[in-house]
Amino acid sequence: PQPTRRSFFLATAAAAAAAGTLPQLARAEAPAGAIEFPVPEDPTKVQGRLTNDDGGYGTRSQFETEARWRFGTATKESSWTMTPLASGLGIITPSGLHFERHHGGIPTINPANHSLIVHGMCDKPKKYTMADLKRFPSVSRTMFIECSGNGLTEFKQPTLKTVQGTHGLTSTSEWTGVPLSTILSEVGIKDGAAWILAEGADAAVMTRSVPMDKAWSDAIIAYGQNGEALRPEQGYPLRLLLPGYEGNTHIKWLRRLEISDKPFMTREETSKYTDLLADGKARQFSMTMEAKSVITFPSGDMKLPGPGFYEITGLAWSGRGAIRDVEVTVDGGKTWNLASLQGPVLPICHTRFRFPWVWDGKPALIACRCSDETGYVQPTIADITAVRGLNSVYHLNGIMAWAIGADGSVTNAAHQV
Amino acid sequence: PQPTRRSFFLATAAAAAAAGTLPQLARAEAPAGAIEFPVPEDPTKVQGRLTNDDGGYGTRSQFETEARWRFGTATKESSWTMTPLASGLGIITPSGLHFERHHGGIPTINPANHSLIVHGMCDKPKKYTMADLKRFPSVSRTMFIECSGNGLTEFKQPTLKTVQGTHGLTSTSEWTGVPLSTILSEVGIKDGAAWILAEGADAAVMTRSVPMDKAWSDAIIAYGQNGEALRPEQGYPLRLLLPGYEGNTHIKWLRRLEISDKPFMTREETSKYTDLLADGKARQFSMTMEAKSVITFPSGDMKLPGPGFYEITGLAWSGRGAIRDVEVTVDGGKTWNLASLQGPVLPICHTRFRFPWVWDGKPALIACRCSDETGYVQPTIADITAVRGLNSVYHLNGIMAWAIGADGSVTNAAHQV
Amino acid sequence: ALGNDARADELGFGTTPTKEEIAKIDIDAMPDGRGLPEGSGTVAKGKEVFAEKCAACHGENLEGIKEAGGDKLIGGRGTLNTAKPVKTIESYWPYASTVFDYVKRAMPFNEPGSLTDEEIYSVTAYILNRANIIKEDEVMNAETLPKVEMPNKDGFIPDPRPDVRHYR
Amino acid sequence: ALGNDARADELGFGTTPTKEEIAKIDIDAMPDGRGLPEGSGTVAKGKEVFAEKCAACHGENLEGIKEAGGDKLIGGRGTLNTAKPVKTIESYWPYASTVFDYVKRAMPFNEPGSLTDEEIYSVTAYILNRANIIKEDEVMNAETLPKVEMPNKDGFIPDPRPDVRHYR
Ligand code: HEC
Ligand code: HEC
Ligand SMILES: [Ca+2]
Ligand SMILES: [Ca+2]
Ligand SMILES: [Ca+2]
Ligand SMILES: [Ca+2]
Ligand SMILES: [Ca+2]
Ligand SMILES: [Ca+2]
Ligand SMILES: [Co+2]
Ligand SMILES: [Co+2]
Repeated sequence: PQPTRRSFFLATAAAAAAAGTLPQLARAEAPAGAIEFPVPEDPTKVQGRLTNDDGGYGTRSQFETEARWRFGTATKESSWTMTPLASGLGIITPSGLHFERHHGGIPTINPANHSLIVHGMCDKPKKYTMADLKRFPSVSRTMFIECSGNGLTEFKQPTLKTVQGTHGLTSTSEWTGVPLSTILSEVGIKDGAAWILAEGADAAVMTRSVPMDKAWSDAIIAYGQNGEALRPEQGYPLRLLLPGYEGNTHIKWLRRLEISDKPFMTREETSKYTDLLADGKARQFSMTMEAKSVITFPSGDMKLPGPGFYEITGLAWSGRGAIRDVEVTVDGGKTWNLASLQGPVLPICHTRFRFPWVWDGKPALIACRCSDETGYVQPTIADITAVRGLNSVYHLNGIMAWAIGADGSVTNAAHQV
Repeated sequence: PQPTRRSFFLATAAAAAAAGTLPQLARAEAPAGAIEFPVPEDPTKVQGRLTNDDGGYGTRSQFETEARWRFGTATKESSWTMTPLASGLGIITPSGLHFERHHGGIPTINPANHSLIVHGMCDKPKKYTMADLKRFPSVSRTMFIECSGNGLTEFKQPTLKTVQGTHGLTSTSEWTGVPLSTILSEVGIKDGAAWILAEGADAAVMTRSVPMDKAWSDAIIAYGQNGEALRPEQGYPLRLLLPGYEGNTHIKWLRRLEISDKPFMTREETSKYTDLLADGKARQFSMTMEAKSVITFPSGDMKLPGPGFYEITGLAWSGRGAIRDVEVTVDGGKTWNLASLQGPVLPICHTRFRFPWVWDGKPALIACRCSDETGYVQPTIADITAVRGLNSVYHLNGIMAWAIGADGSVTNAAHQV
Repeated sequence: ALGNDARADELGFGTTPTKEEIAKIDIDAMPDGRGLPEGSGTVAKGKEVFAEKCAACHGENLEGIKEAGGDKLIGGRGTLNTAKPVKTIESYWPYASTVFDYVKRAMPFNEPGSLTDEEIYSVTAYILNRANIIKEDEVMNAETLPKVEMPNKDGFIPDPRPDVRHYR
Repeated sequence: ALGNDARADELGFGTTPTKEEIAKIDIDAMPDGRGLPEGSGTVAKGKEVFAEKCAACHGENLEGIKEAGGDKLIGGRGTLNTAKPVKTIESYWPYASTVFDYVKRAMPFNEPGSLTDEEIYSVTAYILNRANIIKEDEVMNAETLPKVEMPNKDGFIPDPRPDVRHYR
């Protein structure tokens, strides 16, 4: 029951035509996030678009087409989309391209009617309006969020073609909000409190239990993303951030925090988001996203135009802190070379690496691996499945490889390094 | 001759109605950058919007209304808009809210037809397509751009009401592109070369002369902004970045670089962007944006709801490097207190500062001043006009003050600290 | 306390929610029964509820319907340590409270939050009975539900990561 | 050179533009006359061009029309060191080449880049004549234009900032 992008555009064109203002349509439709404008033959000979006729909030160019990609789940309410990492630049993910995982669609919430209730094992339960929350001291942090299901298709064999499919469930934004510790101090935590239930106001009323020490250490109740309010897909107007924890725990559309002595054992932390081992036991509360990296250029489904110089680039990140180094191999893992890291290298944040390479035109196998400030080195997928078996769905942070054919074509070579 | 935001939305609603998919319109029109969706009474009782029905590129919430504000110039082709700093969070400016200064409107350029020609005093003149440029090693940098006209209304007396009007010609993005030094190496600069003309492909064919040492040191030919392509308003598909230099020199829609021994003395560096002094002489090539800071909350036209705790926050930046400290006064300059700086503190970048304050409900005069890594301390406006007189238009980096009335109202108190 | 040292104090923003305000959204149910509401439900009543409100997506035999996204809810015992583990309420879920909790918050998918507590107790009883976990005549309520022993209750272990220990 | 030390070498991307490709966009004119094209223009012809293509926005007497955004182009001599400086081509611009350069790239505002070089030389001559900088019979071309001495040619100084020297 919403206008689709397509009806959205077609209507615009129709209305413009009706008003006698139809732009010369070069193509049938502008990509999502763009508006189609006429393209002059020589832009120096005619005045451009009028300043602020976009209403004071701009859109991307009609010639830019990258979009999130939806994994083909049965329903569109419980589904996920992946960030087009291959076209990414730097470390910030454009807010419109941040990956999504919804269990009950994207609720439309009027912030004037939204509140956060904090209750349970505390001295003074509180109800906070958005205005209340914005009165508290705030903090900003540029940080990745990664879904622990990122890469789930690649456990057993190479499956998806592009880096968007294999790694696109991670994105980085500059988030702003209130440290959760401030709120915990305000309500006065009772002795014995050990877990907090975080609950969303979506149709799934999404819930996760959060360990108290994490809540005190660096959790943020966020209302800002990349300099403006959270995007609706990211929990507008309020989201819990747990730096370095799996994405599912960063409860969106946050409406309630209940303080307790025990975890709540919600469906998302029992039926889902647990890691089944070969022996039939499952790991629970495996929260941290371990160090991981991936080459985004060249990557799957691209085609190198020919031998010569290429700058290999990609992203590395760790839920345990800052990336210490990234190594790149161009010979299938025989030799590894240090890549350069784009500064500032921030803890628990996408880190852009770059590595100069001259391709000789012969088939090549390229890969990267990172280490983080704890000294942990990104393992191979084989290393991981040797310990965990093949039945896990989450937390695959193994080395990803891409094969480059003699014709320049790039294909998924997971498990080959 | 383009669809306006208004026609854009109305058409959408009309088409949706025609298709029988009209959302319950709570209001006549969503703000620019948003799409109006129906608001359920209880978002936990109905499924939300379908995943990726936005076409894979999201929009901001319909409840967020801040927009760039256009200064009322005679034409909309040569005009400027200012970033709504008061609603900003963290340091990143949302790309849709980046300030603008156009002299010939916003050209719509197909990147497939765009190229950069580098010629003049070099061994090998070159023509680069966008694809060519993307082959070179790249670099990203989070950096502010400020128009040297920022604050021009405030030289003589407090004039505009809001911080958007007094300071909104500055924005920060993570930019990505090719170091200009790489291109200079490629073309082989001849002895005696000292200046480069940078030229845009807009209707103003905008030009500025750039000193050669700046070109070699840290200039970037940028194609990326906040993780995606440049926005059209910011020079899509190509822009010259000169970190710390006045915004006008960061030539947008860049099509040509001509290497020369002398500056070209274009209209923008003679008639405009020169600083007229009291004695009738004018400073030329006054490129660097000196250290500056402003409190964005509380700021002009706001109203504090009553006495109590407030977190004073704002931005500081310097074209000469990193911000070293920011001081805040809440007693009209009698005492100054160190604010805390949000890390990482990056050179030539907006730096968010925060300062806790308990307002006693009495009239107060608040202000901030910063210093940068060179030791330079932001001066008062009086300090500046004492040296330069009152006829300058550009480069006003003096201390900005806000007066808070007993009723909580906040007004422009420039010149009072 | 005025003055800039006030940060050490309580800031006190926000209001005190009423008991009703909390109760309205305090819908979770914990393994030990905390949070479970009054009322009760039977397998028989649950059978009706399931047929009417759940079977369309989860299948008449709780076998799941792929195209609807409705998971398989029973079966799979003994498969967890095989190459084709089947994870269901019967085979995998460690606590019965989670069934109540999740159905209350999220099901039926097309009308979340629409069931009465009695319906939820009942459909929970029905699923647990079809999973051969409770008998047909067992009544589910705030006292009985926490006592239900799930087949995989000891199936979960804490996270031992880093489990691949390559360090430099 | 293959191998990862190739970065020290030239990468060589891009192509060599033809002379025509460069000439087509190499439209700038420098103070010393470099870049000025062939052809010439007269004050008389410039008067016609101005009336037809410029006056609507800049005024019949070059006085500027605020509502059109068209700047005042002449007058203001002797005002630069007063409280009300009037900055025009006549009073402020240091080089005559800039008039040619700017008109060529950006004027007329509603049809930028539409004038012939002869028209640009002419309208430049006309403005300079109305500014009492050149005589009515002077012809403007690549040789004469750079020799025009502008009243404010010595009016510019380098940037001495930091000019307010508060240092810590
Ligand atoms: C319109 C379709 C639909 C209907 C009707 C429906 N469900 Fe579901 N059910 C789903 C979908 C889809 C999911 C998965 C949601 C997700 O993972 O985000 C689900 C998940 C579940 C789960 C979790 C399964 C697991 O392994 O984690 C349970 C339990 C469940 N449903 C019970 C019920 C009950 C009980 C009813 C009726 C009262 C019901 N469902 C009605 C579609 C439906
Ligand atoms: C449709 C309106 C319009 C017409 C016609 C027009 N101009 Fe302009 N002119 C402008 C505007 C607007 C500006 C200011 C542009 C800016 O600052 O971005 C301007 C600026 C100028 C300037 C720079 C003034 C300064 O002080 O920097 C010159 C010189 C100029 N015009 C000359 C001309 C000439 C010569 C013509 C005719 C060949 C012409 N203009 C036709 C509107 C016009
Ligand atoms: Ca793109
Ligand atoms: Ca997990
Ligand atoms: Ca807002
Ligand atoms: Ca200047
Ligand atoms: Ca509870
Ligand atoms: Ca030239
Ligand atoms: Co190993
Ligand atoms: Co002083």
